[in-house]
Order: sequence, then structure tokens, then C-alpha cells
Amino acid sequence: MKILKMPKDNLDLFVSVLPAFGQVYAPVRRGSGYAFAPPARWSEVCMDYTRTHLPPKKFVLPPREPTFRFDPGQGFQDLLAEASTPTVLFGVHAYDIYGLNILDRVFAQGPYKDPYYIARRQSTAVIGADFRPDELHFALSMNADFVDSGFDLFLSDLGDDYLVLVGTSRGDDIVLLSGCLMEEPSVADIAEYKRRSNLRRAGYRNRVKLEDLPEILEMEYHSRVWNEMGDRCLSCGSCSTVCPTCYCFDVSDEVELGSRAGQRVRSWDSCLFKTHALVAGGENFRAARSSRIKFRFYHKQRGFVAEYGRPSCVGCGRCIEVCPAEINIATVIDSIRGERDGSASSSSASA
Amino acid sequence: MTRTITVDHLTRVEGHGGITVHLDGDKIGEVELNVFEGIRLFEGLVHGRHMEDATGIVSRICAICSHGHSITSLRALEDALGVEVSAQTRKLRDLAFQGANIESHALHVFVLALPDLLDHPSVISLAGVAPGTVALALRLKKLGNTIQEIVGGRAVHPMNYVIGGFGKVPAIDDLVSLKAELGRGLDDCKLALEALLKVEVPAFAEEPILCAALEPEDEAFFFGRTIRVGDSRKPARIPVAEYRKLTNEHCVAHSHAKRSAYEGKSYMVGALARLTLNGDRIGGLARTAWDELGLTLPSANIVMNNVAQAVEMVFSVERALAIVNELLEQGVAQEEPAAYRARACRGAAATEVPRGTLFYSYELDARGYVAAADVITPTAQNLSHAESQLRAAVNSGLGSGASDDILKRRLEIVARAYDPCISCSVHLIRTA
Amino acid sequence: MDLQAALPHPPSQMDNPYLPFPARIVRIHRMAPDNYLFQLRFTDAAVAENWNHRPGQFVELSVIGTGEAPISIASAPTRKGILELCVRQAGRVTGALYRLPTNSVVGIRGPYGNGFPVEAMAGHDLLIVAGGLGMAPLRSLLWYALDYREQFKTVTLMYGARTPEDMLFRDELLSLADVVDLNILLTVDRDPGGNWKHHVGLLPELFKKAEIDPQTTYAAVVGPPIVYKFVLLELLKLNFHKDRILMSLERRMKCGVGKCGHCSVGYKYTCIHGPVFTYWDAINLPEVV
Amino acid sequence: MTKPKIGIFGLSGCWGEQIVILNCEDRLLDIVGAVDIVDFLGGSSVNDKESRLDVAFVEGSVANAREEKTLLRIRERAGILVACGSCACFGGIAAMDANRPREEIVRLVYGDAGAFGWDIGPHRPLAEFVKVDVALPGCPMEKEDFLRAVASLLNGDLPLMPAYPVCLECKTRETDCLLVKRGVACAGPVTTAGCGARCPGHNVACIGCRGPVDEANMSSLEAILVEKALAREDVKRKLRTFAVPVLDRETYGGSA
Ligand SMILES: Cc1cc2nc3c(=O)[nH]c(=O)nc-3n(C[C@H](O)[C@H](O)[C@H](O)COP(=O)(O)OP(=O)(O)OC[C@H]3O[C@@H](n4cnc5c(N)ncnc54)[C@H](O)[C@@H]3O)c2cc1C
Ligand code: SF4
Ligand code: SF4
Ligand code: SF4
Repeated sequence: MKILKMPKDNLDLFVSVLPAFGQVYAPVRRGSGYAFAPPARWSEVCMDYTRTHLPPKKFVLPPREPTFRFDPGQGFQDLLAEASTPTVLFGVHAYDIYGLNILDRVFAQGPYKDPYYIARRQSTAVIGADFRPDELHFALSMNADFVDSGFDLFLSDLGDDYLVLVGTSRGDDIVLLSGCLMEEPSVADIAEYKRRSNLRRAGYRNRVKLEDLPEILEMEYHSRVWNEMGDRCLSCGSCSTVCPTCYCFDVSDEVELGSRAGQRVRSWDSCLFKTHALVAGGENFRAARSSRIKFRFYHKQRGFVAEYGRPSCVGCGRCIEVCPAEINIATVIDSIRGERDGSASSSSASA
Repeated sequence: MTRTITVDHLTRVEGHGGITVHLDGDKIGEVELNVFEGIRLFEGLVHGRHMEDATGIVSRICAICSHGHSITSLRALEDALGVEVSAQTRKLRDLAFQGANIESHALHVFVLALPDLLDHPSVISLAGVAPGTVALALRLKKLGNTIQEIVGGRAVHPMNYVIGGFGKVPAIDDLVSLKAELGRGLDDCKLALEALLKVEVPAFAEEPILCAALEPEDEAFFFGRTIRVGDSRKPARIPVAEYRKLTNEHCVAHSHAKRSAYEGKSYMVGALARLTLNGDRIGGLARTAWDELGLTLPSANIVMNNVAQAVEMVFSVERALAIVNELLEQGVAQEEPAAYRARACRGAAATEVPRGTLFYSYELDARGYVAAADVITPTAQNLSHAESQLRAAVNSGLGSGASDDILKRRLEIVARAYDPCISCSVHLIRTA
Repeated sequence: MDLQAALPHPPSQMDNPYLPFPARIVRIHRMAPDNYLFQLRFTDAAVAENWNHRPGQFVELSVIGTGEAPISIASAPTRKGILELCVRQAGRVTGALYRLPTNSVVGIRGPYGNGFPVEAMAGHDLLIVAGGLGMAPLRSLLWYALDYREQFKTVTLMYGARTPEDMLFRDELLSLADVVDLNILLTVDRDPGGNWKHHVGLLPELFKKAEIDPQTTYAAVVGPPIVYKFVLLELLKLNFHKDRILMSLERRMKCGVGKCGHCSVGYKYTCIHGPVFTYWDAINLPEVV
Repeated sequence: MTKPKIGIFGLSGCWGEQIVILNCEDRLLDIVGAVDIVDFLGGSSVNDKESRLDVAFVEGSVANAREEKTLLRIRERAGILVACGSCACFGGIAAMDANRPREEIVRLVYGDAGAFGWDIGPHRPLAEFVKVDVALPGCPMEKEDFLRAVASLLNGDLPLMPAYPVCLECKTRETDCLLVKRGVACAGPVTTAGCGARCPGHNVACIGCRGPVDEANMSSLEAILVEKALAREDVKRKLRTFAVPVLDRETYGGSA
């Protein structure tokens, strides 16, 4: 991989070439948090942000996306063109890029490829940036503290400079267009990079043990913990909405007044909602709230392992931050493991 | 021989009401404006609720005046709590009132009243022959709604108004686009005038009208702290805090709404009263409209209220544009609502909503819960006056030998001239 | 790694899996009061030509302007050019479908799902057990077996419906009985008309009437939950291999191609890993049976 | 082809839904073009009160025998009955005190004069009297919901309505959560979405105007708010503003 270095003083010049690659979105303040949004001025951009309200998922799988038009007379015309707007996402943390890579596996690989997702992902240049973990991040535990693919460029703080990883030919084009802002890193720079990476890893305060989680989950399928969570969970869906790798969507047809023509729209859904597994006739395969919250955990931490070899959780800490019921994925794993209050194993047999 | 003339169900008014006139030969007995809207008893609803919840509840008294109810409720709470809102907040609230006035008057003049004057059963049928006029009216109505949405968050039952200010101050972008729309609105006002010039306003009765309206505080035409009652030359003045001297409510058996009388005489509130008492505040295109439409005040013809509303609609478009210009010049501060602390207190406020003066008063306990509340709506005040005008209309109709059908139509036109909001009138709040 | 190179190219309209192909309803056959058979023909001959499905697969059917629903393919793969769907009126989409007249255009995409593992089943006895609407996907399998009769040893169909009126493909099945090498066992729960010449009673009772060798047989079972419950009991009593019992699951679906997340059972997707699962798979998936 | 016949009716309420219909300024002429509005007291003085209606839109709650009769007659005439707004769907704000003695409240308003023997029964949702085919909740109902419902119904389809809570829409606006970050009593998690999370989007707590979401976990939200030092009685009243008759009938808060 091509590795470069850019003095921080050059950042302003560097970002001034980005619009040539698409509409630029960068982390800016939104209330007490942050959001990827077009900055009005570059001074609005917060390079030291913790996490954005919504992950970059919103760019590749928008909350609401018309997919095609239908008309009884004219059949079906896709709206793919709209998915190809060039976009530059600046300042994406490693775990969020990991999140995109996981979505890639679902939407861009396998027997059926999602053309809308692929068009959006391809027209989005991703410029990563490193971060300092706060008390909620547990990306290290989820092996998502570092990424080696899925970005065009990745900036790591070296103090006065950024170390720049060039991930793609488009990334290289950005570097080339920005002129002579970058130089070769020195041995000392690489040493500083390693020192800082170690420091970041040491800085994680939130950790979960992952090694044997799939088996533990399998064994604790009937744990009382799920029922207790079912009592508390509001089914508000906030956790899955803000999750960088939750991708369930609903589909509905919107017709124009006085006609059968219209458009098909897909929009975010959540497995926490009562209707998620409801079928015609009223049968609901996950009618109990506890079964739905359990399903979310299983699907992320167990099911994905079976299908893709790793959990789909990247440890961003968002669902912990937003849950009004203070349901915390890290502590849930601990209590399932029986390490929080020792209740899990003793109660599981009864179910 | 005794008989009655009844209008079973008033159409093209908000809410459910009817008219009954008892006749003994040619002698008129009781004239009743019946209100049979279901009683919603808002007093029970706000009583004991936290002051911060009260406004969201009373907004539901009436959809068309929901911005008026909300802001008046807040002003009463602020009066009680001793909260001073910022100049920007006052300006934005003023803007919201202009929006409400444009929307409500456009709706009433064109959609509810105009079909009468042009002999159509409804605006739908009117649209068949005068589609341009109807489209124009809808554009103006929408303009009023746009203002209300930008400032209040929603056209009906705004949620953005809170004690001390706003949940979210309107965005500059919205004000910029609003400015452009208001500019187009002025052009539409001119077209509206042209359309209205062709309409003849009937007079079914000539009966002197006792008017009441707030004395405008500074430039805000619809806000005030003193009530004027009488005519423009020498009105009596009553501080808002003593509004019961004006309203003097009493109950009558034939109606779910209460009645008001000032010194034993029924009075009228609304656009006609406002222009009669405060007409000196009207300039610009609104003044031109006034002159062109031949509005002479004081008037003894209640149907002229429709004309007064049209003049006010023009006034509101101009005033809204002026406010938006000021805001854009000064910039809009992202300010937090003014701070306040719960304490035992009481306060009152009044505003001029499209249909007339709206009174609110609250008493709060030390923890900030509503201990007592009182709301008096314009239509509630107008009911007695309307009954006297209906009587006059029947009287003159009988004099000229009008048939019962014609009488009924006239009764409807007179009742509708008040732009009555029956949903409002019945939803009186009083806890004590 | 180059991101643009790593991701597949944005597909052209032809490979957009969400875009249905227009198809015309050429015939509607009212098989039962709440069960119609729709015969469809793609409006584009090339699409019809390239269409291939396996028994047990399904399509996503769009009623234009209403929505989409997954429906099993009831016709045999060998019947080129015509697609038959047997649909019960259950809600919005199916309700709107019922209101469409012949000649209307609908949207079809697919075929989706794994279908029955006919290659593995070949060379074995075949036991098809259908309850109610379960006959829809199994009819495709039945016809496949009849079209390739030489690939299978004995073929047995057990089918139970509520009444003779509710029995799907009743005339077709009755007419088959004498002309092909097929062991047909039919039953109805009740016979209000009194003209039913076959068994009256519950579906599992048919097991008493058939000789089945669990060592050489694949069983394909589709029906409502109650059917699974009792039929599986019978099969297990016979000591069937758990991975030679095949069943088709039904879950809410919004895409059919493994993206929307609704049809997941445990950590499998009904639409791509299923809808056909072995009994062994099923008992090892959380949330099934 | 004859146009479908439509009626628009108001029972006890604030006229909000009829105003919302009139507020579809840009679409009114299209609607009038697509349907025949034959019975609409609020809009026309000539109304056909007898003919069969393809669709009846009914706003407001049922407060007395007169309104009950009106409603039953509408049901008889209508193929599809649409309950418009939260008063029609859940009883609405006027039903907030449904459990308090009516006489007591009446005395508060009308004083010793009392109620002159008026019928002052508590406000009830339409579904307690007739079958409701479509419910468009909201106080007031959303313009978009109404337009979408009309478009679907014209095609013979029932409209699709969201069955999930406001939080989903709120999260997509990327604002601070009022409940989590400010400890404010936001009813978003137990309220049906469809408003675009308008209130939280304006930094104002959701007051539940669209009624309880299916299976709302009231008891958990109540416990969460009490933990945040809000008074339990106050929390209860806040969460019981728009849909008391429905909340009392169904057992919400029952857990998994
Ligand atoms: C693999 C598979 C094969 C099927 N084959 C048939 C068949 O051959 N004949 C038949 O009549 N029915 C079949 N069904 C069931 C059929 O899909 C539902 O009856 C249908 O989706 C109901 O849609 P609706 O819009 O009429 O009902 P609504 O209740 O209005 O459903 C709304 C939407 O929810 C989803 N949904 C609801 N119920 C189901 C369900 N049971 N399965 C999947 N999605 C659902 C659909 O997206 C549907 O459009 C099959 C289901 C699956 C999963
Ligand atoms: S955020 Fe919390 S309360 Fe809401 S659905 Fe997720 S787990 Fe349940
Ligand atoms: S502010 Fe309210 S609606 Fe929004 S996420 Fe929080 S609880 Fe839900
Ligand atoms: S946020 Fe709540 S109160 Fe506000 S509009 Fe939506 S449902 Fe109504």
C-alpha cells in the first residue's frame, strides 16, 4: 500500500480539492453529538469527534430510497441514476469503514448484488481518520479498531502531520490532484504511528470478550437475561437505526393520486419492531419483545459469524449511547457469559 | 299562530350549530343560535396538568385558531411567571399571527363566505365557473399556512411554541424563501381585490354595532394589554387583567356555549371591530383595498365583516413581509427560550385572533401545576351579538315579505358573517 | 485493495434483481373460493425463453401500484412459457391481485430460493405430503417427478384439504390417478356434500394406507404448522433420516434476495438458504418448530 | 366511469382534520377532479345526505347520543369508513379525563348553572361504535397520510400505515435524543410514527399525538422517566393525553 505523510498545515489545501470528487460530507456538531453533513465552512469540521449520530450507512443505504418507478402502461424503470451522485465522506473512523465493509458482504457479494448499494458505495470516496476511543467504543474487542481496505485514503494523526494510507486508485487521484502536499514518511514517522496506535489500543475502556461468544450464545439461548431485557426494551428501534451494520429494510409502493403509477420505496426497518416477522393471517414468528431483542443479538454476534466468519458488530458504541432503557451490548454479553452477576448459567437450565 | 324557522345545521362554518327563530304571527319571539357541538370540557383537562403541558392541550380547542390559542396561552403563562420574552420572539409570534390571519381570512372570505355572495353552494361549484379566483384564494391560504409552519412547526396545532420562546428558531433559509413567497402574495392580494370588487355585499339589517378590540401595543396589531370598547372616537378602555368586566359570561339553556354582554349590551369582536376601533393603523396596500372596496366605518351591516377581513388579509401580507425583512436584516439568533421558575402565581393575556379577541388567564401552584384556567373565545363573545343581528335580519325580512327559504338563507349569511367557530365557542375553560 | 475494482460494477438494468419483469395474466382459474390459480406469460419472449426454475422455488409477484408478495411456483419447470401461481387471498397484495381481470399486467421476479434438492432425491422413493395451500409448491415437484418419472422409484402423494371444495387441483389430481405411475392418497377433514369417494379424516391417517420404506425415501412436506406437527411425528415414528425430510418454511419477505432481513430464521435467510430446509436444519435453527 | 362518492364528516373535535384536508391547497383541485364530494357540511350548503358513499372520512370523537346516531348512519352509507385524527381513532384529547366523574367537570366550567341536562357522556373513539376500516391518527392527521390514503383507496387498496414508533424517524433527523440526553419525558418510543418526528425535531418532546404504537411498553417508559426524577403521577398523565380509552382497553406495558 502506498503510504504518505502530509503536514497538518496542508489540510486546508488538501480539502479544497475534494469537491472535485463529489459533494463533501464531514463530521460537524449536531446538538451534543456529530453528523456527517456538508460543512458550511471547514472550521466547522470536528476532527476530534467521538461518533456521529448516524453511521455512514446513511450514504449507501439511505433511510428512504425510491428504487424504481412503475406504471401499468410502461412497466418498470429503475431509478439507479440517482444513486450515482459523487460524494466524498471525510473523516470516517476505522470501525465505521469496517461497517461499510460488512455491508459490502451483504449487498455487494453473494448470488444477488444490490445495484443501488453498489452504485452508492462506488460513487462515495471514503477518507478515513483515526480517533481516540471514549468510554463507549469497544471496536478493539470487535477487531474493528483498524481497517486495511474499504477506504480511498486514511489519515492518522502523527502530531504535526498525518500519515496517509492510499487505499485505491481514486485515493491516489485525490493525492495527485492536490499537488505536492504529501511526502514520503520517515522511519521516525512510522515509529510515531506505531506508538500512537498502541496508545489508542491501550486507551479502550470498554472491552468485551469475544473468543467463545458464539458457543456461549448458543448455550444461553434460554437465559433469563433475555426476558429481563424484553421487559425493559421499548422496541423503539433506536439501537438498530444507529447501527452501522443493521440493514433491515421495508418496501412499500407509493402511488400517485388517481393512478396506479408511482414508485417503489425502501426504507429502514428494525427487527425490534413488532411487525418485523409478522405474516398475513396474523402469525408472528417473534411476537415476544424478548425474542426480538434476543434475535438482534444473535444475528449480530452469532449468525453473522456462521455466515461471514465474524460478528457484524464493530464496537462503535452507538446503540449503547442511544438506548433509553440502558440496554448495553457490552454488559449484556457479560451477563450472558455470567460474569456480571453470575446469573446467566444458573438460570438457563430452567427454560 | 306560532311557528319556528330553523336552520338545522349551519353549513360552511367550523363546528356544529343551528338557528331557531320562534315566531308568533309576525312577532318574533326567541332567536337562538344553538350550539350542539359535543362538550369537551377543557378545564378538566388542564386542571392539575403541568404548566408546560397546558399549551399543547388548549391548542386543541380549535384547529383554525390553534396558533392563536397556543401563543395566547403562553403569554398568559408568561404574564403569570413574570417572563419577558426577547424582541425576536415577539416578532416571530407577531409573524405567526399574520400567517394565521392570512390563512383564516382567505379560507373564510373565499371558501366559506364568497360562495354565498355569488350564489353557489360551495367553493367546489364556484371553482367550476371561477377557477382562477379559487386557485388564487388557495394560494393565499397556503401562504398563511407556510408562515405558520415555518414559525410554529405545523399549520394546525403548532408544537414549536414554548414558554419563553421557541423549541427551534426558524431557519434563515426558510425566511428567505418566505420573503419571496410574500412578494408573490402581494401580487395575489391585488388580484384578490379585483375579484372582490365585482362582488356586491348585501345588507339584511341595519343595526348599530358595539365593537370591542385590543388596543395594539406598538406595531403588533394583534397583541395588546388594553381593551377598547365602543367606537373609534371615544372608546372605553379596560386593562386586559380585568377582562371579565367586558365579557360577563352567563349560561343559556339552548346552547353548550356561554354568552357575553358588556354593561348589559351584546358586542362584537373580529375584523370589523378591529378596523372600526384601530383603523388608523392601516396604511399601504391595505388602505387602498379599504378605499376601493368602499368600506365605511362604523358600519351597521354585519356582512361587512367579510370586507373587513379582506382588508385585514392584505394588511397581514404586508406586515408579514415587513417582519421577515426586519428579521433578515438583523439576523436570527439561535436563542434558547427565556428561563423561568415555577411559583404560585396568576396571569392573563389577550390577543386578537382572526375571529376577534381571545382571553386567557391561568393560576399556577408553587410546583407549576395549573390550579385554575379561563379561556374566552371570540365566538363565545359574539353569540349574543349574533342573535341580535339574526333577529334584526328576520325583522326586516318579514317587513319586506321574504319567504321562509329566503329568510333561512339570510340567517345563514348573517351567522356566517361572524366567521363563527363553533368548536371554539363551546370549549370554555374555567376552573376555580 | 482498490475499492472500485473490488466492488462489482453497477449492473445494467438487466441485472437489477429488484426490477420485476412484466407478465400478463392469461387465465384465472378459481380453484376454491379463496384460492385462485393464475396463469402468467412474460410479455417479453426472451424472458420467457430464459426462464428456468426448480421445484420449490418461488417468485416475487408485484401487483402494480399495490406491492409485492412471495409466491411459490406451482407449475413444473418443464412447462415452458407459462408460469402458474396458486394464490390465497390473504391481505393487501393478494387482495389486489384478486381484483385484477384477465389480461392485466403484473410484475414477476425470480425464481428465488433453493428449491428441492432434486439431484440428491433422484434414485430414491419420493413421498410428497401436502396440507392445504402446501400443495402449491409441491405441485411443481409432483410434475417434475412425473416428467422425469424414470429418475425416481415409487412416487407417493398424500394430500389433505378441509373439504373437497378446498382441495386444490382436485380435478387434475383425480384424473392423474389412473394414467400415471403415481400412488395418490387424498383426504378431506369433512365432506359436507357427501360425494367424496376418497378418504375422510386427518392427513396423518393416510400413513396407515401407504407402504413407505424410510431407508430409501425422501419426504417433502409442506403445509400449515399443524400439518408439520403431526406429519413429522409420523415420519419420525417410521425412523426417517432427519435430513431426508424436507420442508418449506414461510416467513415475511420484502426482497427475496437475502437483503431485507425479514425472513431470517435464526441465522439463515428463508429466501436464499431456503425456503426448503431439511428437518435436521430446521431443528437446529433457533425459532423454528 | 363514475367518480367515487365521498363524504367528509365532523363529530366532536377541533375541526382539525377538515382544516388539514382544506390545507392540501396544491392537491385540492386534483382531489375534486378524482372524487365526487357529495356530503360535506363544512364545505357546502347543498349536501346529499342519503346516497351511498364509497368512502366516508370522519373526524372527531363521539360525545353524545346525537353523534352516535350520526355515526351509525354514516357507517350504513359508507363502503369504507376512515377515522381521521386521534379523536376519531383513540378518543383524543377530550377523552383524557374519561375516568373522572362528568358532573364534577361540568360544574367546573358551567358553575352552579350545571349542564341544563345536556348529554355530556365521555368522548369515545369511533371503533367503539362501528367498524373502522382505516385509521389515520395524528392530532391533527398528517396531510400526507390523507393524500396517500385517498390515492390507495381510489385503487381499492387500504393505505399502508407505519406500525413503528416515532424514534425511528427521530433518529434519522440526527438530533439529540431528548429522553436520553436531557431526561425529558418524550413519548416517542411509545407513539406511532408518521409525523417525521416533528416535535423532537424542534427540540420539543413528543406528546404522543399519534397514539400508542402497537404493543407500546408503557410501564418500562414510565419506570425510565421516574428514574430520571420525574413525578410518577405527572409521567402517567403525560403519557395518557391522547388515547386514554384505547390505553385502558388494551393492556399496554405487558412485557415480553
Ligand atoms: C417462500 C414463500 C412461498 C409462498 N408461496 C405462496 C403461495 O404459493 N401461495 C400463496 O397464496 N401464498 C404464498 N406465500 C405466502 C404469501 O407470501 C403471503 O400470503 C403474502 O405475502 C401476503 O401478502 P398480502 O400483501 O396479501 O398480505 P399482507 O398481510 O397485507 O402483507 C403485507 C406484506 O407483508 C409480507 N408478508 C405478509 N405475509 C407474508 C408471508 N406469509 N410470507 C412472506 N411475506 C409475507 C409481504 O411482503 C406482503 O406484501 C408464500 C410465502 C413464502 C415466504
Ligand atoms: S434502543 Fe434499547 S429500548 Fe430501543 S429497541 Fe433497542 S434495546 Fe430496545
Ligand atoms: S427524542 Fe424522543 S422520539 Fe427521539 S429518539 Fe429520543 S425518545 Fe425517541
Ligand atoms: S412527535 Fe409526537 S406529538 Fe409530535 S407530531 Fe409526532 S406524534 Fe405528534
